[in-house]
Amino acid sequence: QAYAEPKKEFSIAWTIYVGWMPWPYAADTGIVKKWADKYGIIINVKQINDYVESINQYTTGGFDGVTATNMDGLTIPAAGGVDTTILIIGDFSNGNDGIVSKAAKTIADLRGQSINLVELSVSHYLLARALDGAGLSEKDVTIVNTSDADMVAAFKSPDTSTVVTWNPLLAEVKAEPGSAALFDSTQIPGEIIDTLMVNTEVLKDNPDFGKALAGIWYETMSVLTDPGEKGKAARTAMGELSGTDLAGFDVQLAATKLFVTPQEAVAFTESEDLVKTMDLVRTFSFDHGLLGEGAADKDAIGIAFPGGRVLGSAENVKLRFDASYMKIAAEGSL
Amino acid sequence: MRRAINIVPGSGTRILLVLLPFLLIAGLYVVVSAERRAANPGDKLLPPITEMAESVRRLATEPDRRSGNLTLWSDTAASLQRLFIGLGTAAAIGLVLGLTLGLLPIASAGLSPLIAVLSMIPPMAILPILFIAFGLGELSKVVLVVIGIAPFLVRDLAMAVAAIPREQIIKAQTLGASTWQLLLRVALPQAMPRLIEALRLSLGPAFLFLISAEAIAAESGLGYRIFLVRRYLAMDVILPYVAWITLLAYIFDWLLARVARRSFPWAYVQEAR
Amino acid sequence: MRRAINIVPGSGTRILLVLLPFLLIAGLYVVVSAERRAANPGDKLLPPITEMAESVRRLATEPDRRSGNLTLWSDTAASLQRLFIGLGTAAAIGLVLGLTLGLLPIASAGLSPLIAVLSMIPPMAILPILFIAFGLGELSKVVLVVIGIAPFLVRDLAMAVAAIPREQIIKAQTLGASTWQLLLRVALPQAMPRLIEALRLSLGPAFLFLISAEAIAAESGLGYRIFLVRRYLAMDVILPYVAWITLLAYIFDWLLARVARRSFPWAYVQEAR
Amino acid sequence: MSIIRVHNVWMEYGDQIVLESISLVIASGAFVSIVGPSGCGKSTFLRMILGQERPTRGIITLDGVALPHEPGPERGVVFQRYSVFPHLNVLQNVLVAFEFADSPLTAKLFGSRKRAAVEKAQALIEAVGLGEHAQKFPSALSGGQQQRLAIAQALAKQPKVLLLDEPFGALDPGTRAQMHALIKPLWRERGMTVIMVTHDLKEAFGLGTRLLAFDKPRTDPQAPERYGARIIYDLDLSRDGPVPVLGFSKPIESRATAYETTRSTSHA
Amino acid sequence: MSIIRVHNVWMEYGDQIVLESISLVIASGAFVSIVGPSGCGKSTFLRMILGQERPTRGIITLDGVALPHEPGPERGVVFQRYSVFPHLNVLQNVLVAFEFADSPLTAKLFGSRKRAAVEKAQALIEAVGLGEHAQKFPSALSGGQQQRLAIAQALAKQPKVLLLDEPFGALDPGTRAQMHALIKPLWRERGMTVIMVTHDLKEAFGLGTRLLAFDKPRTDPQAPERYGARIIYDLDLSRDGPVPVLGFSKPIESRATAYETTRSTSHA
Ligand SMILES: Nc1ncnc2c1ncn2[C@@H]1O[C@H](COP(=O)(O)OP(=O)(O)OP(=O)(O)O)[C@@H](O)[C@H]1O
Ligand SMILES: Nc1ncnc2c1ncn2[C@@H]1O[C@H](COP(=O)(O)OP(=O)(O)OP(=O)(O)O)[C@@H](O)[C@H]1O
Ligand SMILES: [Mg+2]
Ligand SMILES: [Mg+2]
Repeated sequence: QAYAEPKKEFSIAWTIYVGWMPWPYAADTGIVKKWADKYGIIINVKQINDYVESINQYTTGGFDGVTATNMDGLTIPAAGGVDTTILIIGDFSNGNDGIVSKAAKTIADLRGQSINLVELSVSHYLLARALDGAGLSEKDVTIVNTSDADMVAAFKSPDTSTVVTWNPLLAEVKAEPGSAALFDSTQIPGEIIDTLMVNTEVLKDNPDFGKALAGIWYETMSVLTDPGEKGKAARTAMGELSGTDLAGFDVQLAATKLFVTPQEAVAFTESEDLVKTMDLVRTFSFDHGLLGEGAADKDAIGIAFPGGRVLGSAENVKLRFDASYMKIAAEGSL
Repeated sequence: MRRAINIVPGSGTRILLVLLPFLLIAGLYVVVSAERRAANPGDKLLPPITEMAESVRRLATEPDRRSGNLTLWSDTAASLQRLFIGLGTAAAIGLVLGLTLGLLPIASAGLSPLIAVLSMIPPMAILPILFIAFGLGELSKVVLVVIGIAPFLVRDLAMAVAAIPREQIIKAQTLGASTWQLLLRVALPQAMPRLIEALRLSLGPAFLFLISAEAIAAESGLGYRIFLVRRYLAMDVILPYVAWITLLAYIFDWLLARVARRSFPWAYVQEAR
Repeated sequence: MRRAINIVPGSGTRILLVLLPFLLIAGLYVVVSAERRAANPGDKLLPPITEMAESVRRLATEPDRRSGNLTLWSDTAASLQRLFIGLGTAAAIGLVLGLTLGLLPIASAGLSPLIAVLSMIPPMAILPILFIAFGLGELSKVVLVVIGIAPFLVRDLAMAVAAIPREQIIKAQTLGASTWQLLLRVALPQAMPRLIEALRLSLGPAFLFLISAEAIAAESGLGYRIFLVRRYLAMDVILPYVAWITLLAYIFDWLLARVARRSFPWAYVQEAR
Repeated sequence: MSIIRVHNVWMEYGDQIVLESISLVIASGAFVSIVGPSGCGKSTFLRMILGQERPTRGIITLDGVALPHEPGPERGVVFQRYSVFPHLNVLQNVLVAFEFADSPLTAKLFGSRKRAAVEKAQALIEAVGLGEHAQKFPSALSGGQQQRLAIAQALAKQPKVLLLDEPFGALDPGTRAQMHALIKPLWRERGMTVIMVTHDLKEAFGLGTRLLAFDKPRTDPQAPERYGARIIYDLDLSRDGPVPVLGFSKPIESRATAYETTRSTSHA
Repeated sequence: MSIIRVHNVWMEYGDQIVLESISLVIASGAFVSIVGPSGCGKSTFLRMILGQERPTRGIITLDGVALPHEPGPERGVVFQRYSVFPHLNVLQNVLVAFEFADSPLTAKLFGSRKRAAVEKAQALIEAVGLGEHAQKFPSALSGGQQQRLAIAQALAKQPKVLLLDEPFGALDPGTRAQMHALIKPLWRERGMTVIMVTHDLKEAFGLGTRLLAFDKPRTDPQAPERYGARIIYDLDLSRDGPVPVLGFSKPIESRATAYETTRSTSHA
């Protein structure tokens, strides 16, 4: 395919989630503009309320980048034929996703229960992993697809006994009297990964776009994790942006394993564990028909890792973990 | 040269004219879809018609791996059941309240402003309260449909009943009718054709509320499927489902129109000059 | 003992009757809210009225730290701007197409079935396509409002225009009117009061579509705020916002009714016997 | 027996006095024609007798008992329009009158009671000449046929008093003549008291045994609402030759002056 | 000049023959009354002359030129109802006729052209006696006043032919007499050809210079749609005493037999 004219203006979409709040904060405080100016480009950071819609918009070309989890990156853009590069691995969920029940005390108690969750999302994956660990399968429970926006209200309803969800909804649900947390993502560390992914072609044609994004991210990280007033102010702002306050935000942050420095993120990206995780994820995705009807088996879509490793079809690589931009950041040569 | 207003197409031309815009849209779709495919062979937004046909075939004839049902039909059955219960309940509420408000000045004085206010509340915004009150099961979906369309039905029927000529109401009283008899034999039958017309107008909104309800919490249904597969942008499922919903709504509309004309022929005669 | 139908409340009783159901509902709310609080002091679902008042005060008078705006007012301004542009565009489309379809048999033959079919498509189900086609900016929100209500306006106005007595159309032609003049001086003015009535009926759906659009992509607006705080079940914000939306819709409804009666007095006179 | 007594009745709508100081005795079995300019209160007068409206002052009695303030089966009515039920066919329109009486809960009759009622209804329908149209809906009837049906309906309850508000106003002259030929024998046979409002003087004189003319005897151009209408003529038409009155053949608008000169002859 | 020639015109709706083989010459300046039973095709005949409908066979010419198949300003019309624009006041209702002609794009006049048009409109309104009501909307007018307005409107374009379809059918007898007194001099002054459909024989004879009666000369009870109406009488009323015709004074329904006996005297 012919190389396109280098672009000047880019846009990325974000949705409200603790691991992605640095993006709007960076846009508000001028960090985005600072780095964009440095590379002579313009970057628009746009909020979308509906998470799935933001990824759909990215997939159909409405955005050059989007904040999404590893699993959704595989099942929506990659399965939709849009070659996507995971540019920044920001964090993984370390308690931000969980299963909460009013009736069951252990995962084994869930047999025969109906469970409310956003079907085909990371919650679904989390449940599958939890059931797996307890020797149950999805057939043993009834899954009721429930919109994330209504999850908290749904849990208040007397007919709802168990939900699988993420923060901040998770915290709200856990606060309900009589509810118990059965399982959370601390038990599958590193499997639910929050990333910024961009269109591979756009990145190839415009490496400056990637560099600017990496620059923005790690500068914002340093502000966010600042132990003093500066960090507190940043976290307050992010909390308010997501509809809560400093305390609420800090709770969510505590359940998030942030890769504060590029070095940590690079190490995670290059580790063998990531390949294992992605194999679990693609197996789950294939089993649930998420790789599309055209996919004959779970190898249909190739996933590339740093160092040329490919999981699945090497001819059809659509999802790429790329540590190079984070590496440049680690080297301080942005 | 005749005025445009005086040009009446013949029946052949008419059929052509009806088909033309549909064919144009279909043609446009095929072209744009092909273009997008050329740019990205994996494009999901506007799948070619063959692909949609294949998806429909699969959904309509192959049992689902998890439940063993034929997806399209079980979704349709689930949705239609909710829709009909919702429409039926709303129609019953519309009739009872519409007749009461239209007929009794005292009821109208007390309740009309309340219903006017209620009809303005966007139901989607108070979902949490509905969940607590009606749970998250089938009931809440039906309730959302009812809440969505009943205020309109009530107001429309109350207006229709209030528009029954005063002369008839007086006449019935001189024939000895009690309020109840008047309601039963004079107001109710005259409200029926209007109820069907109002239901026809409500079909679109009813489907809308149903789909929204199914998007919020469900295990099956047309809206459920659409929002589920939206997670991986499976437009090859969404578009046929939308077409199917549209077709269903169109068929019900047509059926209701026929039922009304069959059952209430007196309501469809031009007033004699 | 008089028949219930003959009991007409006096004006004092009438005011009482109007207030009664509202007071009952308010009373019920206070009681249930207090009960829930007693059972669970952290209950968020039905906050006491004092708490809601405090939230409203905060949203209406304290500037937001990020934007410096007063949240309630900037949300209202953003939503109303979208609503008005949407209603205006839909009204314009409704007028243009309604007049054309109602007046020209040839246009009606070609487009009426298409519009009937389009009006049955649930807009929420094709949101992804709408967002792709119209972007995620202000445009797409306005477009959802337009798509949601324009088909109804078009059909309603086309029906109203087609119902203009044939005699008037003939008469205008014998006075030398061209099709365009007929449209401008005969059909358009007679369609206007109906347009306003149809807009009144569309206010509820328009708010509904606006809120849905704002829930998916927006950075301010009444629907956005409700969506944003819904994940924390902040009913102390949601309920006042819902009440505010209802009040706004009610005010617009009332204003439109007044405008119609002021501007088109001829349309509101009983036909002389 | 059905003597109607009207004692010093006034009717006001807010500030506007519509009728003032109407007093009158209507004998049992009379056929009273009421004429008067448009808007003078003829229909209002009829509505008061019907019980649809309550006089602001004064009292109306039927056979010595104050009239109930709502319509009832002892007073039948036929309006100019909208007087029959469009959703019932001719037979059902009459049948419903019996059903209201005999079936309080469902207002429907079944079995032998239905057969009896249908028979009575059929007889009435034959009497007004609609025998062959019993299965038609009102929309399939001509204006004249609809009014016949309304009359059959009203007769079903055997009312003591039959009130007619311009019953033939919407009919063409030929049909109108037929209706006159229909109503007169029916009235005679049943011995009802009939009160008929009409704009057609020929009709008023031709059918009535008594003629009442309503009009405002006095008007203040600055405050037209301050004076209501009264009965300005009260003629006994049952005598062989009623005295013809000046001005009646002129168009209605120019009549006021004629009234003015004869005002003192007012009601008895 | 405005001679209308109707050459062997047929009108069929699907299978139903409504009018058959109508041929006729209407002299310039004639006042033609048309009578006939309901549904016989009188309005259809008028609609054909108006250009609203096209005969299925035959041709109609005005001054030798085939009529255009759509209404136009040379043929004015007044219907029984709905003939004026409810959203325009009396003055605007007439003014709009001038505006259509002089302002193709906006159909609105301004400044001196408007003043000139208003003057002409006012004159017409005065002529039909609505001078003091110029600012009222039609809903505030009585039925008779509305029909006057419709006539003023129709006259604005100075049509060669004025078509009236039961123009006074909805009016009470008094108002109807006033309208007769209005229309006759207007017709004489302007020298128009007037064709008026009416159900009122007195009106037909009183106003017309020529009377046409339409009816089906023949009916097959098994297939009533196979025979259309023709002109069964064509009387010249301008002669001093038109021969009175058998049966005309009977009610319309019972007329058929009378027609039957005189069918052979059909149109000239
Ligand atoms: N409900 C009402 N409220 C106020 N005014 C009323 C009401 N009903 C009637 N009127 C007024 O009372 C007067 C008499 O009305 P009514 O209908 O009795 O006249 P009418 O003699 O029957 O006239 P018409 O011959 O036109 O039928 C009119 O001026 C009318 O405006
Ligand atoms: N558009 C139409 N399609 C089919 N039949 C029609 C149409 N217009 C009129 N007819 C039929 O043609 C016949 C003549 O109708 P028309 O209106 O001319 O009668 P008319 O003599 O004016 O009657 P009336 O005195 O009731 O006005 C009627 O039988 C009518 O049913
Ligand atoms: Mg009256
Ligand atoms: Mg006719």
